[in-house]
Amino acid sequence: MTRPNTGELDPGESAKAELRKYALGFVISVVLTIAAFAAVLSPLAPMVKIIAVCAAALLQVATHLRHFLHLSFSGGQSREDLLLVLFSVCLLSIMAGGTVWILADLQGRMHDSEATRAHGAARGDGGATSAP
Amino acid sequence: MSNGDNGLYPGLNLGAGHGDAHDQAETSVFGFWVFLMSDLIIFGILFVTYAAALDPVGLAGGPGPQALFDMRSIAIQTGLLLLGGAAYGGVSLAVKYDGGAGKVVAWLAICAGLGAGFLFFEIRDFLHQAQEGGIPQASGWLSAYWALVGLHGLHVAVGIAWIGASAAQIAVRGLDDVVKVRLSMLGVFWHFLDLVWIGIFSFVFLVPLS
Amino acid sequence: MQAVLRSVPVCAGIVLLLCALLPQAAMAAPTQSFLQPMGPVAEEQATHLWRVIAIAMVVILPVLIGVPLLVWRYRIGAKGAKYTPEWDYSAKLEWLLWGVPVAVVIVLASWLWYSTNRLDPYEPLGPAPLRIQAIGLDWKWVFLYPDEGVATVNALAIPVGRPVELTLTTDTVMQSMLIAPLTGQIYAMPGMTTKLNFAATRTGVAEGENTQFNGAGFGRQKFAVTAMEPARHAAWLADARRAPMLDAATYRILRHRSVLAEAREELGLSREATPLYFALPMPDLFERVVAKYHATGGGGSGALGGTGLPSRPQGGDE
Amino acid sequence: MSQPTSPIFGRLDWTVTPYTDLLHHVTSSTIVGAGAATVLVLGTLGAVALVTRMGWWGPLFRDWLTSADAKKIGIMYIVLALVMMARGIVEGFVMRAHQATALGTLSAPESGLVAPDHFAQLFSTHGTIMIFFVAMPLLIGLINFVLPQQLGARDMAFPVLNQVSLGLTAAGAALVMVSLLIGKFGTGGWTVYPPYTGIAYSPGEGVDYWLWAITISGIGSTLTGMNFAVTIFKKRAPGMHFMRMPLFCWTSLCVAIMLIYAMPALTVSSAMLMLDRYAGFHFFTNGAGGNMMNYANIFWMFGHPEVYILILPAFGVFSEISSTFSGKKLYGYTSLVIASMSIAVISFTVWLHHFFTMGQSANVNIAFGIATMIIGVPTGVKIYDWMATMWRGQVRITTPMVYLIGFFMLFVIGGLSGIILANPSIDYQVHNSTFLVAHFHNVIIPGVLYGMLAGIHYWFPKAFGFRLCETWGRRTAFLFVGGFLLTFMPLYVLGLMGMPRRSPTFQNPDFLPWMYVAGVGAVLMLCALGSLGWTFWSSWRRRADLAVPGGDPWNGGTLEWSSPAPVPAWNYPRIPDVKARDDWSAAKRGGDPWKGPDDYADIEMPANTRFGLVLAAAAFALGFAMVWHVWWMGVAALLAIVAAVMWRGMIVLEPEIVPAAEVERADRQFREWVAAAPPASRADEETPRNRGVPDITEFAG
Ligand code: HEA
Ligand code: HEA
Ligand code: CUA
Ligand SMILES: [Cu+2]
Repeated sequence: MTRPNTGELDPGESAKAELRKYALGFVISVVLTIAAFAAVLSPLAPMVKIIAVCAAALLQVATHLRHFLHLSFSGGQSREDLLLVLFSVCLLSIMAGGTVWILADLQGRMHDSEATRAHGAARGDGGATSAP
Repeated sequence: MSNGDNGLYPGLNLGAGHGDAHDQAETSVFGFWVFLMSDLIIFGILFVTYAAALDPVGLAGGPGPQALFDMRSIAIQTGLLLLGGAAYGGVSLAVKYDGGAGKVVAWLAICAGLGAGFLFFEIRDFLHQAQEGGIPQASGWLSAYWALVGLHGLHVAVGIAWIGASAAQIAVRGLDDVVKVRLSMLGVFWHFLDLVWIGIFSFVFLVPLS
Repeated sequence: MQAVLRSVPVCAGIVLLLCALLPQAAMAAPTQSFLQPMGPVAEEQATHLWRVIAIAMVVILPVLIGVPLLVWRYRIGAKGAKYTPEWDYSAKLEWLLWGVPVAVVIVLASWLWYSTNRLDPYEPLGPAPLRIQAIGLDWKWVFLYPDEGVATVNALAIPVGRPVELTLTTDTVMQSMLIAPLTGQIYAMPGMTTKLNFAATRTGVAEGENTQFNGAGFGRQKFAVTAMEPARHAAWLADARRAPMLDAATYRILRHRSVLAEAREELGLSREATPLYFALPMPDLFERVVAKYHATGGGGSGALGGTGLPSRPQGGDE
Repeated sequence: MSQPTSPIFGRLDWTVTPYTDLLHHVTSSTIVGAGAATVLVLGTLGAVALVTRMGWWGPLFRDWLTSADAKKIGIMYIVLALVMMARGIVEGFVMRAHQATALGTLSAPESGLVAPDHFAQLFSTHGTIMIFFVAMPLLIGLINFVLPQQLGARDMAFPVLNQVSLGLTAAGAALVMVSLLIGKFGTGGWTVYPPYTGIAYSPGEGVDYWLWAITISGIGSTLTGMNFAVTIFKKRAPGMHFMRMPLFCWTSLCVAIMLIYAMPALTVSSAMLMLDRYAGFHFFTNGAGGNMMNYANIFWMFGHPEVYILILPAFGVFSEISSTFSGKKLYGYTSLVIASMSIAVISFTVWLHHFFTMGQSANVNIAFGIATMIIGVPTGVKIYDWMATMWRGQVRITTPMVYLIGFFMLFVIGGLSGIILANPSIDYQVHNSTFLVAHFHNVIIPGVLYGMLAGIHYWFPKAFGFRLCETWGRRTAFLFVGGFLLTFMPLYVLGLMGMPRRSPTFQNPDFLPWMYVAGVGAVLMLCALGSLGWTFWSSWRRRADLAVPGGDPWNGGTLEWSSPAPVPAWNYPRIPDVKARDDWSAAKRGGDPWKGPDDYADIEMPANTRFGLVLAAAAFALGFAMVWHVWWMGVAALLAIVAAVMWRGMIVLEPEIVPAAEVERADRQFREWVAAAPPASRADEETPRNRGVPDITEFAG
């Protein structure tokens, strides 16, 4: 296994390299954040906006993991940590995905009588405007 | 693995001849990662609870995202937290390469300041929302919103307290191996908060506003 | 030690015997069990139970039979038994150990798929089902026949041969309604509706119950479901229509936490467990109960009583 | 809710004890309640008096309560489990006695031994105690004791954290116990489904007791999981590759993973319910956007992995004993590893089977139903692998083996009923019935409890230096098997007859015979418990005969059998260099296994600390204060916790050094003793000739 960040390189050189890594990560994050906000403010279709926001978020998470938390497959501890994170994300997606599926399905099957439908409709656009 | 293979942690420069310290560092920092993964599950469940409540039934006639969320403030908070996260890079590099305690503490102070700024805007938003009727008691959706965003805010507050404690430790012990290991755990924690916030600003705020 | 060894097969025998006998015993019971079905749904459920047990025996019996044999054959000191302490792997055996359970699970899963789809309680069993609505209250059930203008407490009558579509909600905590000889159970929750579709193929009385614990009176939240010839059913409805009205005031009394006998007492009737019959002047009673929990402001208390929410702290919505 | 709250005492006053109820009406129910409280008070007083009289406070404090030694922590966990178990079993018995007398009619008020509300408290506390404060501490205790030894490590990765975990578990247990005397416990079962447990339908302290006890001990368990995982990842002895770890370590790893990822769900669902109850949030309320279905969803995301947390350590034990007591290598090591890991991972994909009847579409039920059935495959593989291990072995029917055989014969029936329940269409009928109750007792008692009891018999000599009496051990095991059959088989019948679980009364006279059988079974279970106690007691009295200082009474194969019994605090004089799977058995086959190390070095051991004790006390105070709305005390306790954690974060604990000379003296002495001791063959295993030095010409399993 190779050792990441062992400090075996010339300290000055490596410090600069690492600084560059942080800086790059920061720039990417800023760009992605601005992209997400801009998408929401833009006149795109809601579905497109949502996809853009999600994509930007995923990319940014990856950027943070790589540039700030120094996770990588390169070996040693970083690799172990990355595997841990990936495993966690796996389980979390089972739990979260399952929950969304289950609750959406239930919601659909339990609120489709006339009574609940009428009420949902009467209250209109997702409750955005509430005051009667 | 403990048999001599020390994949080092970023931000650590314990020098050669510190075999035991490296082992201990590995164990502690890995343990802390494990802890954060557990925390991640908590946040994940709160996220889906929030998502499930984001419909007319969950809103229950209370105020909704359009009425409560302020894009500008969210953008400011995001900027502050992002800067704060990047600033921790300063701490890590200073610990690793020059070992100057003063520099480390200065970077820590910057992180704490940015975190505090974030909290200021977050709390201001909370107060404002409460005035608009957006209290957690108003609907299932608002309960989920306050719990999720509030828990993240609480984490940031803990992070700031931890930064203070670290600075105190540096003052007392100097930058020895123990403190370095603890600083690297703090770093993981601080960056982790950024990760959660990415989720929050994207899914809690931006998606409903789309 | 010998005695110990000898008792092993005896125990095994007992277990096997119990397995064979227990379900028989359950069959002997009256009307409360799905093992004596009164309609197609419960019938299929009972069949599926036996089917699953039969298929699973392929993998269960080897254990129940094999273990006593192993213990006997390879007990320490047994004569003529082989001893291969180093043996710890056999590729052929691995295939068998994994393969057989996988095959069994594939068969079981296919049946599961089939029977689950077939028995989806939301699927109507035929055209023009009889519409009935059930409102779970604390420790009793109110049944509404919205199209017939009839309501009952703890009594359900259905005509043999005609499919029934039961829509459920509660006006209190979560409950679960089971009418074992006719159909399986489903949860009922305030502000929401769930469905049970079933039919009776023979006349008889089935016991229905709540299976989700909801307080002290839980054990007495039972009701009788009578499957009767269509003509008798029509007469039953006509009778019930002549009963007193289920108005809002009566409904509010029914909502108290009480079992049927206590509710009757409160209504000025004898304290016994005889069902109540009403004419139903409000055909939308069910919808109104469901809607209570969706009313803006939540904890409102309309004509039908409150929603059980703590009173709202000020600064709420509006 | 307008219960008066005093600023000093919160909602506490003199009317909250069961004695007040007894004074109000004297019924069998209030007598049982007051009797239980009295037993608690007298038991506590008796224990305090005993410890004082024997002058044990000092040693108790120094050697146990402040110790960070994983072995001692493990033993304390098991003792805690035993204390809680006594209550859980008695409650099980009272419930059986009640139901045997609970035939009633629809019009007459409920009759029977206890009142309906009291019955509800019984099943709620029984379930909660048995799952969280008996089964969990048992298995966590056993892992604590065994895991570091099997890995060739000195201790856990985080010894102080380990102490904290124990403290938090004990604090939660204490809260449940206190509810016997002060106030009442909740009536929502161990699953505590809202809205029934919401503030509107369950005002008062009962549900809050559950919430705080579970949250506090749950955090303890999460931390334990992290500790186990990091220990396994980072503390293995050199050469102990993953694929050389004993199976018990593998199942411990599975448990760790499940604790880490499943416990947070419980924490979240409990915290949300707390917010609903204390702060008027609407996560699970009726109306106002609350969604009670989400509680069931989150709870079972924890709850299902939880039941495999319970069973997997038992599977680990069975892997060890099937090989040791057959004098044979474990069959199918790789298969067993794969099977354990798949059970752990798949267990996160099946939680919906606990609410098939919530109303979702058929395709959702199908997906989760099939995922559930798939778990049968790895479970079956494990069972067949143990059978293959016994095949062509030399099987000794020792106590652990009786438990293993009981497990084989009974667990498969419980597993079969699980497979039955996994079919949504059948579950529609038997969900919430006593069929379900029979299912889970059928997997928990023959699975978890037999496994833990087998493990306790197996490793007892390692902890205390003497074996347990085999004759009484086997008698106990048989009583547990018979008692189980009589108690729970009738519940399958009752369930198929349509009897709901948690029924305080029933009207069908056909149920009655089955109730009587189950009642007799519960009496047998009590006898089994007595017999278990007698086993411990009589073995202790014969401890000189049963002593096995050589440390290897069963001719075992894994590392821990190489050390003396009782095992020294440092486990091994030098961290072993592992060369094979079942290293100790390989060493014995190589001849001269008891050769000492060439040189000795100082050993660093975790130092004693009061940190765990302080946190436990503060956590208990916090829970108690919040249950009774004594806000000042809650704030004070919270501050104490924060201060303690900060203090711990600031300081550095220096380890205790055991000098090389001391280690060398103790180790030399042991090795000389072993060299002089006559080896005992397997035929002598149960006789006093077994001094823990096996005949190494026989194959070590
Ligand atoms: C670990 C779990 C566990 C165990 C061991 C038991 C053991 C017993 N239980 Fe169970 N029970 C539950 C978990 C358990 N239970 C749960 C979760 C519920 C559901 C609660 C709810 O509804 O919410 C329940 C509910 C429940 C009910 C209510 C049923 C209903 O809802 O109608 C009843 C009724 O009789 C009952 C009876 C018993 C009896 C008589 C025993 C006895 O047989 C006990 C006898 C067992 C022993 C004697 C074993 C003891 C030995 C050890 C523990 C090891 C020894 C330790 C050392 C040596 C250190 N249980
Ligand atoms: C130790 C605890 C434990 C264990 C191991 C299990 C094991 C299993 N359980 Fe159980 N279960 C509980 C504890 C446990 N359960 C508890 C406590 C509850 C109720 C909680 C409550 O509501 O209070 C519950 C409830 C429960 C339900 C919910 C029922 C309902 O609420 O309506 C279901 C449904 O699918 C289920 C299924 C299973 C299955 C399929 C297994 C499988 O893992 C079983 C696998 C084993 C075998 C199948 C036998 C051995 C295998 C072979 C011999 C060969 C291979 C076999 C095949 C290929 C079929 N369980
Ligand atoms: Cu149940 Cu919506
Ligand atoms: Cu389960």
